[in-house]
Amino acid sequence: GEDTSGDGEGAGTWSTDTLAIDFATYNPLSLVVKDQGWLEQELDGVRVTWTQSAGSNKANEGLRSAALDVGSTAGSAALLARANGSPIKAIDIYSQPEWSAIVVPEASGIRSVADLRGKSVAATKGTDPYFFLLQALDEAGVPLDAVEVQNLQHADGRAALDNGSVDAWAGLDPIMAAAQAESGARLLYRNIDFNSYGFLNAREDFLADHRDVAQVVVDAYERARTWASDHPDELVALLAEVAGIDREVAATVIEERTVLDLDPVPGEAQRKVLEVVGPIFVASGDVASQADVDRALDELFEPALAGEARNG
Amino acid sequence: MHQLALPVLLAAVGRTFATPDGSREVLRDVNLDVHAGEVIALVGPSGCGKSTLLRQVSALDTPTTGTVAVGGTPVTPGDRRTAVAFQEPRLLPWRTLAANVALGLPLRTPRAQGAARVAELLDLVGLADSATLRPRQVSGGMAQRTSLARALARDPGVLLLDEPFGALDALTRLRMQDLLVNVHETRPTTVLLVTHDVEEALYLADRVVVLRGLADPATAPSAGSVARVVDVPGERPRDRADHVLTDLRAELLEDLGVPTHVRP
Amino acid sequence: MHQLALPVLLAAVGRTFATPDGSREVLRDVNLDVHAGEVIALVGPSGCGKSTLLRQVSALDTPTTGTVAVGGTPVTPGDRRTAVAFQEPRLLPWRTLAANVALGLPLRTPRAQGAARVAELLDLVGLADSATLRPRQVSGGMAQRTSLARALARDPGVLLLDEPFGALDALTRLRMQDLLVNVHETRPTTVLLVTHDVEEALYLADRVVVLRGLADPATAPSAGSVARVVDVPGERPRDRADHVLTDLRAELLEDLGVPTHVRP
Amino acid sequence: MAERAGRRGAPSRGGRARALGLGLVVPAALLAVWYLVTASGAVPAYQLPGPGAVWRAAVDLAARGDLGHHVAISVQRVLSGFVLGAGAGLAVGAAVGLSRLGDALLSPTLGAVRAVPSLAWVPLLILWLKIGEDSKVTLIAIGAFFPVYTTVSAALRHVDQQLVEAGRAFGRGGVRLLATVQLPAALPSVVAGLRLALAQSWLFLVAAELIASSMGLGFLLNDSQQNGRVDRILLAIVLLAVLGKLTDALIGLLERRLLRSWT
Amino acid sequence: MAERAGRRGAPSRGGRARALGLGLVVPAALLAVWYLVTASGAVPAYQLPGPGAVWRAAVDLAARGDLGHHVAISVQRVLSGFVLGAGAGLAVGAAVGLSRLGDALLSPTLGAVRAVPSLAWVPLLILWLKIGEDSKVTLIAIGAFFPVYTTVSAALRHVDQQLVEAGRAFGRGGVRLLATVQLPAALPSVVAGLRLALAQSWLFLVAAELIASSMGLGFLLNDSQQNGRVDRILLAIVLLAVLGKLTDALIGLLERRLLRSWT
Ligand SMILES: Nc1ncnc2c1ncn2[C@@H]1O[C@H](COP(=O)(O)OP(=O)(O)OP(=O)(O)O)[C@@H](O)[C@H]1O
Ligand SMILES: Nc1ncnc2c1ncn2[C@@H]1O[C@H](COP(=O)(O)OP(=O)(O)OP(=O)(O)O)[C@@H](O)[C@H]1O
Ligand SMILES: [Mg+2]
Ligand SMILES: [Mg+2]
Repeated sequence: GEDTSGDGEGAGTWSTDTLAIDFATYNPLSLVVKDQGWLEQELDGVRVTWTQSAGSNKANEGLRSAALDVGSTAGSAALLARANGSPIKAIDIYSQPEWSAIVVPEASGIRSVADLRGKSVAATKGTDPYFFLLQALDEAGVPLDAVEVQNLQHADGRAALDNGSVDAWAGLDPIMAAAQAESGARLLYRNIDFNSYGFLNAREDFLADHRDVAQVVVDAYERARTWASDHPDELVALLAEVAGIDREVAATVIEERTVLDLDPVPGEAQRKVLEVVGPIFVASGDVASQADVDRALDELFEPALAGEARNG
Repeated sequence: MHQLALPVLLAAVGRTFATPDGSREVLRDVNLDVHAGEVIALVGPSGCGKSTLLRQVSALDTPTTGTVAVGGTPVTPGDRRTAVAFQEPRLLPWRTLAANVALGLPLRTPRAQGAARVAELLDLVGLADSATLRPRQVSGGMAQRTSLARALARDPGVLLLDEPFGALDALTRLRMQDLLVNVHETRPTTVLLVTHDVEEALYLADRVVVLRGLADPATAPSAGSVARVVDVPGERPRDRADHVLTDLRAELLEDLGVPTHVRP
Repeated sequence: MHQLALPVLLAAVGRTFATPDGSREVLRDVNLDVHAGEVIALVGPSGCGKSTLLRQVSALDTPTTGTVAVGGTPVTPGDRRTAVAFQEPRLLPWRTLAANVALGLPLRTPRAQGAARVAELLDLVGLADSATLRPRQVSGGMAQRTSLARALARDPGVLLLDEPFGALDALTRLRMQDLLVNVHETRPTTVLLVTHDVEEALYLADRVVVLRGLADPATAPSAGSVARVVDVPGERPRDRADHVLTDLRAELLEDLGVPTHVRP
Repeated sequence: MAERAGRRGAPSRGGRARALGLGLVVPAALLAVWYLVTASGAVPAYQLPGPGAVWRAAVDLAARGDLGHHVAISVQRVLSGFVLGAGAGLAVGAAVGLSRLGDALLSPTLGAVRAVPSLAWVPLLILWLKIGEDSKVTLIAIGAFFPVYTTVSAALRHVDQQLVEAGRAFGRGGVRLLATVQLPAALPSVVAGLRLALAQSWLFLVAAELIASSMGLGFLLNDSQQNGRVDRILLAIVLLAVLGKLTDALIGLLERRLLRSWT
Repeated sequence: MAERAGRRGAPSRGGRARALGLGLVVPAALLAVWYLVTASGAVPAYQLPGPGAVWRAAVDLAARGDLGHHVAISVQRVLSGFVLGAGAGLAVGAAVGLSRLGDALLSPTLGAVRAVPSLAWVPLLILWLKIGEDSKVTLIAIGAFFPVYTTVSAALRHVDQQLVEAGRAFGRGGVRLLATVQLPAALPSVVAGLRLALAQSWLFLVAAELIASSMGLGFLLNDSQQNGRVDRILLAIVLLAVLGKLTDALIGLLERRLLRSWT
């Protein structure tokens, strides 16, 4: 990690003297917490190390190797990691984003998801846009093997859409917002309920040994949630700055595609989405068995801290 | 098919090298008119420019001044009309002796004909047994004979030999000299031969050209590289004991600075 | 500080090489007892194993049979007690002549002392002017003299010289022979000298060892490599015109198969 | 450290078997350490699965019929890219190594492009060549190009000038000189360049299979990284190493044939 | 193709200036083509921004004070990794190239590991070294190791045995022989290996900066790819190429000093 603050000396009233936590452009609240320096203020005597996660898989990698104590992922990614044995627990829901949708070029003749039959669609396997595509196809009654899924990284998917290599793209923000603004791409189908939530996860052993610090983190996230609704423009500016994207794109992402004002306690709402995604993992071989998925669903949630923060 | 012997004309040839310590003049004003089929021996002190002169004739180097012509036209590198046996054997280490000799064959020699010629030449230089050895497996003298065979394989109009017998014992040396006389007789060719052995020069050459070092303080600074040209009387094969030759030998050695009175 | 001259003892030395066409016996049953300070000349036909024999003494190669001892103990490669001038100059192309000579200095020679010795040696071999040149910028004879200077720089107990004067003109050759006589006188050392020049052997050596090629059909297949050893009478410096020597010369040449009646 | 240079020559049969045995020492030791740290629980399985788990992942993939496909398609891509890239590297390396003009014109640009990472090529190639097989093979060819180009141009620049002159004196020029003297003289370096190029082809495969793939070992690696399937990541690594070594051994055979006369 | 070998030597001052000018021909042509296809609208700006847009992205990043940081931290990582990896490559290359035991023991394993892609190392390194600076520098060092190891071991195996013997005859053995004869003789190949290693260091930087970075050109590339900032992607590519070329030029200087006597 490269962004270290906190001075290491002090009261020592906390159960640990280090905290490794991530921030990510797909987790706006993390940007607020980091920018405001709340953790450093609160956790006197604890060295707080901030690490940027480039994506859910990177955050999971950090958590799995114990390089991170707390990391942010998409809900689907958290489930996948847990089902594959990574001992993590979701301690807070930071957002319900609408970061995925199905995108077609401006002049495309495709009018509905049903029209995708026989067409090629770019998506990054194992990420939310891919799960979004699967759910959308399922809802429209199009079998998966009736479309040609081209596995491309998110940015490459957009490039492939732009130069006509594919007919549609399961997009992800902020690239998706940029595609709309720059090349006039059109959102063919959107459905916020097909997006899994944003999960803040902690390692089990960290949670067991340093619950006091984990609680401070969750408290800071809830404080950030309030701050965000009070300062929407500043949040947009912050995201634009950190992600290096245009303000308009950042505004679209924050104001139209991200619900921050929601119940932070992980629970039934999330479970409902993940129950759809789970079997897909099994079918694709990414998780060995449905039993692993079921066990992960049972073990993933740790609602107490967020409940404490909401009430306290 | 083999080349006819060709005349060589050197006109006012000079060569100066650039070195870290300034320029170094090696050849100056060399004029030499070699008739077709003539054998010329080049003698002179170490470092006086004998090898450099051969390099001008084979066009591996270009004179700073003057011109070189073979058969009336300028030479080009790798000219079909010339062949060189370098002072070092310069064999390709990854080829057998036979394959090294084959390098000398004129391009587009039919394969079978080439192989026969290579075998014949290896036999002539006494290496028939060693055809499949690599250069690192043979002695200095064997490498030198291979290099000679390679030059002969080219069947050139002008044969340039840079101390071709330097690494040979007395007997092999005499045999190779006679081989050269033989080759010259059966397939006439012009020969420029660098040698340190004055007897050898007198036994083989029609004319002996004595070069001098330009740094030599004994000579006027304006004099050219050629100190003297000596005509050798008589036809080949000559009698090595001929009195005219022994006298010439003493004269030449005197020229080269060797006190001959201590020798018989 | 310099090495004392050391005795060399070769006992039943044999060397056989493996080649693609089977094994090739090069040396057989060589016995030679060289006294400290003695000068031995090795002569013999091309490819008879002279260089191979020197390689055994310098431990660069190991005999298939027999043993080699210098000063009573076996030699090791790079032995401080021996120095070689190879048949080829083998100069490091990326070093100047001076730096190449410096390679011969004993390890841990103080820098200033080493530089002075290198300058002195280059001067002795007539290359003082060319100290800063690279090997590719010098003539064959210059390279050979550099290689000789490099071997002398080592100030060894046993000096192994493989045709050290082969690429030199007559005058330079005489000068270098005298240089060797001088060096041997002022800093006594044992010398094994390979040469093709019988006169040179007789001028320089205490004994001349004649080797024969093992493939030679004229000799019994069971005979060893050493055909003959000749003691040379008289002290150095010798008179090159001495009659005893001229007679010995004829005898040796006869041994080597050269018909001497055609020579004066 | 010095035993080799002393006496060399073709190793005997027994020597080769011994060399093979010695070559297995390090891999066997690595495998043992891997087994021990995982079986002892020193490293939890979710962080580093043991050899057994990786073997089961292989069996599972094989049972689905995917493993063979992954391997076959990757090998095909790597070999096509390697052949194209190494061929181009040889040609351009010869031009730069032998001609001053070629050197001045091309080597600065190539020296710069050499440092452009595989991942950076991906968006550009998608732009130019769309997402088909072409762009993947091209990317691998780019990877194979540079090691060959660099080593060949450097080696040709420093071939023994005495030998070159000998070739020239006997009428060899241009391509013929290259084939007769320069390439054989530079052969050890050329082979080293080919080895690196082949290795680099495997490295670039992973980036290439980010381009619209659903098969191949690079895809398997990327996909498993995305999904956190550490056992499959390790499987992909092991397979890449084994295949890398196998294809490398092909060059080793070629080397033995070509360099026999060099040893 | 043949003009170089004919006559060689240190190029004159004017010659060097001319070479520099020639070296700019290809980059200038590329820049012109880039400008034309973007300015003419043949390729829309959101697919391929023009040179102007990339320039503005650079100015913008510089104004934020980030550009210097990105460059500085990447250069630092590349240089440390390169020095470590190249040093190790030299040592192991010498051991494998000169000793038969070293060859038999190590070269099969290294031949396999050579084909393990940078991206595959990332999870392993995170596991062993966590996500700090160590793991990034180690990954770059791994990248730098193989080109040096491969070229050095191959070149040492084929050094002119006559020269080695001369060195040995004058008492040089082991490390001293290596320094006096073998390394200088293999120098052209060693330098080529160092060039490749440096280039490879830049390639591996991108993977290294996938490990929990928020600074560096690799991060800039990854992050911009994530966020779809094509102008910044191109900026990162251009910077990597320019820095790659600049650091390569350092090796060029070294080469000129070391190889002066070789030309
Ligand atoms: N490595 C080797 N493999 C096979 N044969 C070899 C090897 N080295 C030398 N020989 C053979 O040993 C014989 C003697 O070689 P050596 O170099 O000792 O001869 P020499 O007496 O020095 O001859 P010259 O006077 O020509 O230099 C030659 O026939 C050569 O082919
Ligand atoms: N490339 C070069 N650069 C500088 N000087 C050179 C170069 N080539 C040759 N010389 C110089 O030219 C002179 C003549 O060299 P050359 O090889 O022609 O001599 P040589 O007469 O053949 O001598 P030897 O009998 O010793 O072979 C030498 O003094 C040498 O230093
Ligand atoms: Mg000469
Ligand atoms: Mg010999």
